[in-house]
Amino acid sequence: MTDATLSPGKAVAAVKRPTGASIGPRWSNALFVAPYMVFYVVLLVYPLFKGIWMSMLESDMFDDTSKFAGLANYYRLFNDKIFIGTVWNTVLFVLMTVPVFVAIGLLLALALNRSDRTSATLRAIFFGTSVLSVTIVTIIWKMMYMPGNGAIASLMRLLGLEPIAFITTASLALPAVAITTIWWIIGLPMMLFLAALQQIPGELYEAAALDNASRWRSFWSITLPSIRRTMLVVVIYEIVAQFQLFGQAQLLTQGGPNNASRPIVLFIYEQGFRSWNLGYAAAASEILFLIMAVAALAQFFASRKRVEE
Amino acid sequence: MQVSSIELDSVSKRFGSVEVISELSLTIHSGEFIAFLGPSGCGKSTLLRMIAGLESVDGGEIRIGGERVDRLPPGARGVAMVFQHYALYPHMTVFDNLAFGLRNIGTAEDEIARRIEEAARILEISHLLKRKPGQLSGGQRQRVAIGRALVKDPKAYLFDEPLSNLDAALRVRTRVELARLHQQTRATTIFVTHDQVEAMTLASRIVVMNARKVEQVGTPMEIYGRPATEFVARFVGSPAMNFLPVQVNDRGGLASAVLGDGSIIDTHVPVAALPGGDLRVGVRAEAIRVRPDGALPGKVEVVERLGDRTHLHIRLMDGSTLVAEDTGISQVQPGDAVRLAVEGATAHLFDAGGLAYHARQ
Amino acid sequence: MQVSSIELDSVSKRFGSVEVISELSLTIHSGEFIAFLGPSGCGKSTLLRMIAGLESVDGGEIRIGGERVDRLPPGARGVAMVFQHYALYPHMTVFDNLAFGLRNIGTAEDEIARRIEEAARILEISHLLKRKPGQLSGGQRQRVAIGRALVKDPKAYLFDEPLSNLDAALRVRTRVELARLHQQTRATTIFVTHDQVEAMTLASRIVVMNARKVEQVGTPMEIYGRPATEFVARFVGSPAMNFLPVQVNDRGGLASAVLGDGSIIDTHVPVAALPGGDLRVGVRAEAIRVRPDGALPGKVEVVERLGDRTHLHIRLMDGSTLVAEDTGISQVQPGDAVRLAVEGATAHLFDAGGLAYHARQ
Amino acid sequence: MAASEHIVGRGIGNKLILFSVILVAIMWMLPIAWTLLLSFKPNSELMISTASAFHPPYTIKNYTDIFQSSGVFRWLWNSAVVSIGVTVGILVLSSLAGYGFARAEFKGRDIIFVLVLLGLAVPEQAVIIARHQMFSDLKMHNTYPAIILPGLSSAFGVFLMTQYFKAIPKDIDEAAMLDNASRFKIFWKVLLPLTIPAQATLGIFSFLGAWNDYLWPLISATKPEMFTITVGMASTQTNFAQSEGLGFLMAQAIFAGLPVFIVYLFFQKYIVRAVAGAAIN
Amino acid sequence: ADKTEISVARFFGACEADYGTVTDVTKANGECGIITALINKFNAESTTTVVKPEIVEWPGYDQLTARIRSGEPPVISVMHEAVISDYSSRGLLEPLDEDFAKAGIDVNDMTDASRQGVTKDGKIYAMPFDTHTWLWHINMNLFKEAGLVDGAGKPILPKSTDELMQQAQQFKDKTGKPYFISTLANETAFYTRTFDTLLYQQNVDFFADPTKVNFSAPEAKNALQLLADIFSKDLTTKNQDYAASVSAFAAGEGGVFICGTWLIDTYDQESKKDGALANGYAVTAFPQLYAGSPRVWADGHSWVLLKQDLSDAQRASAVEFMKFLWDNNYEWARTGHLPVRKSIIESEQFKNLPHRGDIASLAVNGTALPSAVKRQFSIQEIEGEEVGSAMRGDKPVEQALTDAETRINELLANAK
Ligand SMILES: Nc1ncnc2c1ncn2[C@@H]1O[C@H](COP(=O)(O)OP(=O)(O)OP(=O)(O)O)[C@@H](O)[C@H]1O
Ligand SMILES: Nc1ncnc2c1ncn2[C@@H]1O[C@H](COP(=O)(O)OP(=O)(O)OP(=O)(O)O)[C@@H](O)[C@H]1O
Ligand SMILES: [Mg+2]
Ligand SMILES: [Mg+2]
Repeated sequence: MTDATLSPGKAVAAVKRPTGASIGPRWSNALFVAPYMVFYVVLLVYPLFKGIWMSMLESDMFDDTSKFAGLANYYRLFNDKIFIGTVWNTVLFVLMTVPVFVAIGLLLALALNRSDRTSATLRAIFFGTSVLSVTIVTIIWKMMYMPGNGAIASLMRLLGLEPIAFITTASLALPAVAITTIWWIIGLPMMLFLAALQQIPGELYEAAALDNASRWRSFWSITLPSIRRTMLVVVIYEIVAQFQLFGQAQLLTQGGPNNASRPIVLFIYEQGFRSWNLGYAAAASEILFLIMAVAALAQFFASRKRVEE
Repeated sequence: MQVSSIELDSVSKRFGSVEVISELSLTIHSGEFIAFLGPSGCGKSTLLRMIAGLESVDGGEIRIGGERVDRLPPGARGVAMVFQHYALYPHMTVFDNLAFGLRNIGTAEDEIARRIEEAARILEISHLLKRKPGQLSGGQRQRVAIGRALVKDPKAYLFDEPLSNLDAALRVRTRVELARLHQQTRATTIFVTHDQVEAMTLASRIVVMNARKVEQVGTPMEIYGRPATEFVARFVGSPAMNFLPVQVNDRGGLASAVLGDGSIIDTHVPVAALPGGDLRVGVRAEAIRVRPDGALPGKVEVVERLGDRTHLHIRLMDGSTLVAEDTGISQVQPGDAVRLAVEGATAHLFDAGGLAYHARQ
Repeated sequence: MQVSSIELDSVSKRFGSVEVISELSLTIHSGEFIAFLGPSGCGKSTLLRMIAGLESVDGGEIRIGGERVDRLPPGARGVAMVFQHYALYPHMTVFDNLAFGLRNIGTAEDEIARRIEEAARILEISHLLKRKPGQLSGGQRQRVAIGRALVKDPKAYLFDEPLSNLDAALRVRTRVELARLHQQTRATTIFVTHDQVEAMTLASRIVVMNARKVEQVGTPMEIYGRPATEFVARFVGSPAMNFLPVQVNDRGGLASAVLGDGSIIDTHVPVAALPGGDLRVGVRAEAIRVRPDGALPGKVEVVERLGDRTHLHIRLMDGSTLVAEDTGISQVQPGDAVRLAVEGATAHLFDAGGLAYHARQ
Repeated sequence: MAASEHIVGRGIGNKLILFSVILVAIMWMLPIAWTLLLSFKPNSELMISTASAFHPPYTIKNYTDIFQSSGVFRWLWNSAVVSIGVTVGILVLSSLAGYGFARAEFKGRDIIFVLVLLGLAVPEQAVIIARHQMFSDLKMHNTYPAIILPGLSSAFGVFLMTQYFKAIPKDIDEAAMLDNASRFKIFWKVLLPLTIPAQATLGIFSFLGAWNDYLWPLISATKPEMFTITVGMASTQTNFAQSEGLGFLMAQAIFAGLPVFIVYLFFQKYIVRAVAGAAIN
Repeated sequence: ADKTEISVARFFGACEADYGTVTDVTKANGECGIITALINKFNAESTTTVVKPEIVEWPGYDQLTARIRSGEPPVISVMHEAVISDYSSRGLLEPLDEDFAKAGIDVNDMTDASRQGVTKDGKIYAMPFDTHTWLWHINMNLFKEAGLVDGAGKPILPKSTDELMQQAQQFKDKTGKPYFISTLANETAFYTRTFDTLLYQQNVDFFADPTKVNFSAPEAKNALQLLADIFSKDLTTKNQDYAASVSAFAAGEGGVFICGTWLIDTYDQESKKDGALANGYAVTAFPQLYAGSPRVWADGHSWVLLKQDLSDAQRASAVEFMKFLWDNNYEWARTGHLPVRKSIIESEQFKNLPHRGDIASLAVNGTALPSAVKRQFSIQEIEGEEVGSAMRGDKPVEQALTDAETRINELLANAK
């Protein structure tokens, strides 16, 4: 792009020298957003609508003839115990992880909201795991959970306890995935809370100290109210993120045992690429999208409320 | 040097449904140093930015050097602006900051170097040319910002509160430097400020603005000595002018103001010009002195010692308060009962609408 | 009311390897209004915060009302602090802000209500008690912050630049209110500021600080009229005191200062007290007047009209500049040649180390 | 609490808290320590029991084996290409669009911006089936563009950059306008250099996101030579590998995690700032 | 001249580190080692073809699907016989009858099971590689301790379910260890394969209609109850995943490891070393516990040629490679898998391999699902999940059977 294409040059004739940008709307300004919009429309908007269309087809991955089926896929979904199970699992997983992310994240942030070297190192440790990829994290945790040879089993045996079979007991598989997830990405909520804590003026704590407030009182009366918004952001962000559980479950438990840890996204993946039921998979995707959209909407309203405050 | 006059011809501006400038007309002569003075939000910056081309004009015309400019992009108007926060390009060296505008219009590099050298010499920033803005003190940035305007040899300089970011001491120094600079260049200059001291000390004429309109245009001494309205009288001068409700008697053609407690201030305001209705007398603190033979009794509430002067906050018998001035070595203490002498010659009268009436000149 | 004296006994403080307060001793009497005045970074806030218990003390002792407090947590010291940014609890109502500290020490609710009512009445914030800080203007917040201190009935009030966040007009008003408040309560008060006008107008005594130490402790008039050091002389007063190098002759026991161009200022400083070496005379602007018969010739460079006064920036024959004061209606123009008369009675002499020598009192 | 660090009388409590967090941190590192330990054990011993990890013999054979054989290098290379591609792409597109949405007015801009923001609510999984079909129909799978391009549609970067551009004082643009700079010049010469912190933030997020992306590469990069490290590592995690090559698997995991961990250590300051910045937006 | 390159996708793991340069197949052991060496050998010997191995995750069908859809399938892929029909019915595989005839692969030499396994709709769609079935790996040292070895040194095996429970209890009492080691965690293969075997033994034809499964027979309930009893009476290790159970057996944590043919070689090697299996490893076909038939679950690995735009040279190379594998089928059988060529099964060479005599019957008794049944992998997955939850006591037996039925039938109803 040269300057000439972007500068309107309206008044150029009047003044000999080249003139710069002017205020106000110009069509040429749209050129700045155009490149991104191409990607946005082609790779997000189009597939979104194509997905909605596909969800109303009965189509097989390798069958060129797909026929319109209306809402049949959705009807089938709502009667599919496995799918309902995956929704339930996902919700359970969210319920298991999000409160922990908030509680532990906040606790760590509170403890590490200091400027010394030790705290910096500790922050680095807790955040460091977040940069690992899901495959590596699951390899590491398989080694922790392995029933016979895993670290946890060995440790429990050492303490004379019967090892707990985490990933192989229906009731413990999802918690095991949750623990792995928390270990993996606790750093993010911690950092978000840290950032929020650092926004709280130190003077407030000093005023409270002069007001005879105990540490605990300061926490309830100053810290908590001050980070309300971040709390909300973290909660919603984590809900959205954890609803998209896939890799940990696929690699750690394959959704088992007995579907106990199968999340929605794994269901979508398996319907699509194992059962070749594209329409069905697309319909499940749309349900996921709907849930996410509600969460996003909640976030939008939450953040708007802040502006009004 | 290409100095030009600036004419505003019933210029209007609205933001959404709010009119911030309404049919404002003003002529700024070539070479004048004009200050726009007014409270926050009165539209000073907006007006300046309209002249610069940074806000569109909703009605009226703007002419610079006779040429109509209100449809031209900012760069084409040939004016230079110094922003409140300097708006230096943080990632460019001082030299490049100064050169940017010149390069954009294709000025030859040796000409650029020459102009920058000259400007840097005048502003004493020659040794800073290789630094980046982040490595400069507030005052140095200020000068670079001025330098950026200077090298362009503009038709007019526009300053938007250029001193408000400096600390008190530096502000005073820079004020003096700006005055000196204008004496050297004699360039048309508009200076926006809400600080009356700045306006008074710098400008050859002051435009006092309030809400969407101009309250008064005049030299500093006219503004201070003969404020056109109560708004101007209150806004200019520190401490603010004292206002007291009065009854007026005719005393040889001049108004004699009778205060609530019966004491009298003999003003020099011609009684003929006065309207009916409620009137107030306006007197500045320096015209009210503590004197054993003063006519006005009162009780000192607060004593503010400024070193060279002392301000006394005094409650009168009728409960109203006013501020009087005393010398730096004043012996008055809070709680003292004092008598005040008011110098009637510099007193003004204001009618219910806030319009001022002055002594004949 | 439980007002107490505050004693600092060779108190020291270091941040890492940097000593910011070094062996500082100071006694503040019960009921005094003390200002800590000094340039930014000189350690004023640190000292105040050490008294409050917000910074630990590295050496020395602090006593409040005779009791040693420097190991006590802030709440146990019985002092109240008003912070620069108010530090109101943003999510509590004004009432709860005021009540917080009282509740924390288990004060009965009806007693709390009573005290808050009383404080709100004094500060005229009764109608704001249900609002949250976000819904208040700057000045209102300021008052709530003061109210929060007031309800605690503390042994001493500590203010850390409480006015610096207010706009100019409000600052002046609040200053007067603070003065009035202190006159009512007569509470021991420490007030940190870097604005000399605030310090001068409010404090009964001023502690002028520079770097890690106290330069001078004295009443405002002592600080202004008899600055102990060049630092104090330069820092206090606006415009800053004029300094000119001089030779000193003995004239009947008093020093007669000879300027570079030979003109003479007859000071009242006893010559006997003066050391050898280079000396400078220090004269405030108001002691330098334009007079046809003045001894000192110079050329006016800048004229600053403040309305009630005019400051003239004048270049002397030897190239040095000084500021003189003229009346508000001064007719002097830039470029005029003038003659200046210097009032020797208020002139000071300063030695090479910056120590001041004054006229005998 | 940073603010109360100095307050008199709070020292002991602070130390206690720190001490307990140090304990937790040690627990936090256990899994990695365990993995590290296993990676230095011969596979045959581990096949019988992992308890042998606590005593010698130790070996670095598992690591040297990586150099001899596995696809890890190719996968790391692929991941690098993909992550850099995504990062550069996102930076370019988001900067341009962010400037556009923040500063360059045109008709309909605000509506378009809202539409883009709505895109933040679309999870990748919701479009993954359709996207896979699209790329299949275009016969683009198993190419770098196929792995890279979908990442460029994320609205997050645009949102972030728009916010950032909006936060830059407008008077800088205005000064440049008065200096006769064109729109593109203002963007390129004046504002873009000021967004470097945001570029770093976004770059780090994009890079880590792309490096660790799993689902899309899993279905798009299906040829082993096109695997990213994430997918490649997943392909080695089979039962067979665990029973017969546990130590090797652990060594691979450590080795594959190393590059981005080193990147993390290098850029830790910026990453922390990036996350913190994101929190404030 | 340039050789033609063909890609061959396979699982069986990666072991280039140990076998990357080995071309002497006889020096290789285990599935991974042997297949790696085989390909090395082929590449070293062939003058026309280079095979580029692409190692994928087991079983890898998700990615294979994605890869076929992307239009770039590998030229050859390993495939379970159970899933061939899913691909062949959609025209994703090339029929190979003519190629085999040309190349001299004698289809009549294929065992019946393997030939059936690769023949769909009358055409041959794959080159069979092995038949693998379900069998019992036995720790003779522990059996001896438990008094379950007869005079001939052979293990005493149950002939009925009652005997099974009794012997297992005896084993447990004597050794303090569970009778069985089973892979109950993280995968469903054990459940399906064992359950299917128990059904076959009772002659239950649960896929009489290939579009509908039927688990309502009382025999099905019996079989499942048996598994549940074994679990509830602690006669098996629990919670072990594949890797854990494999090593548990090697470490002597139980008497019988119910698993597949492919571990025979591995454990045979183990029995030659010091350790729990030292000189005490035996393998046997799945004992017949019901008075029905000795049939047992079986599947086979095979090699398919994926439909795509292949040049003649590529196709020729692909067939050349298949022929090579066919010729070297014996080497593969060393893993423990059963060969797919009658001639090899009958050969002395094969019979002389350790333990092969004990399992020869499997070549006949191995049974797969009818090839008309679609989606066999998915079916096995569902079946395994349900059987598993019943065995572990998470669900009542009958409930699990009906759930399995409904889920499988629902799957089949929607399968094309
Ligand atoms: N972009 C805008 N959109 C809407 N309203 C605006 C905008 N810019 C300014 N205003 C409003 O116009 C009025 C005048 O603003 P302006 O900035 O000119 O005031 P000012 O006199 O410069 O004040 P200050 O001394 O605070 O700078 C104010 O009420 C302001 O809120
Ligand atoms: N927590 C701290 N850590 C390190 N140095 C500090 C800390 N707090 C203050 N200082 C340093 O101590 C010195 C005194 O700071 P202090 O805040 O007391 O200054 P001040 O006089 O209040 O200045 P100001 O007028 O700017 O508020 C400064 O140099 C400052 O940089
Ligand atoms: Mg403004
Ligand atoms: Mg301070």
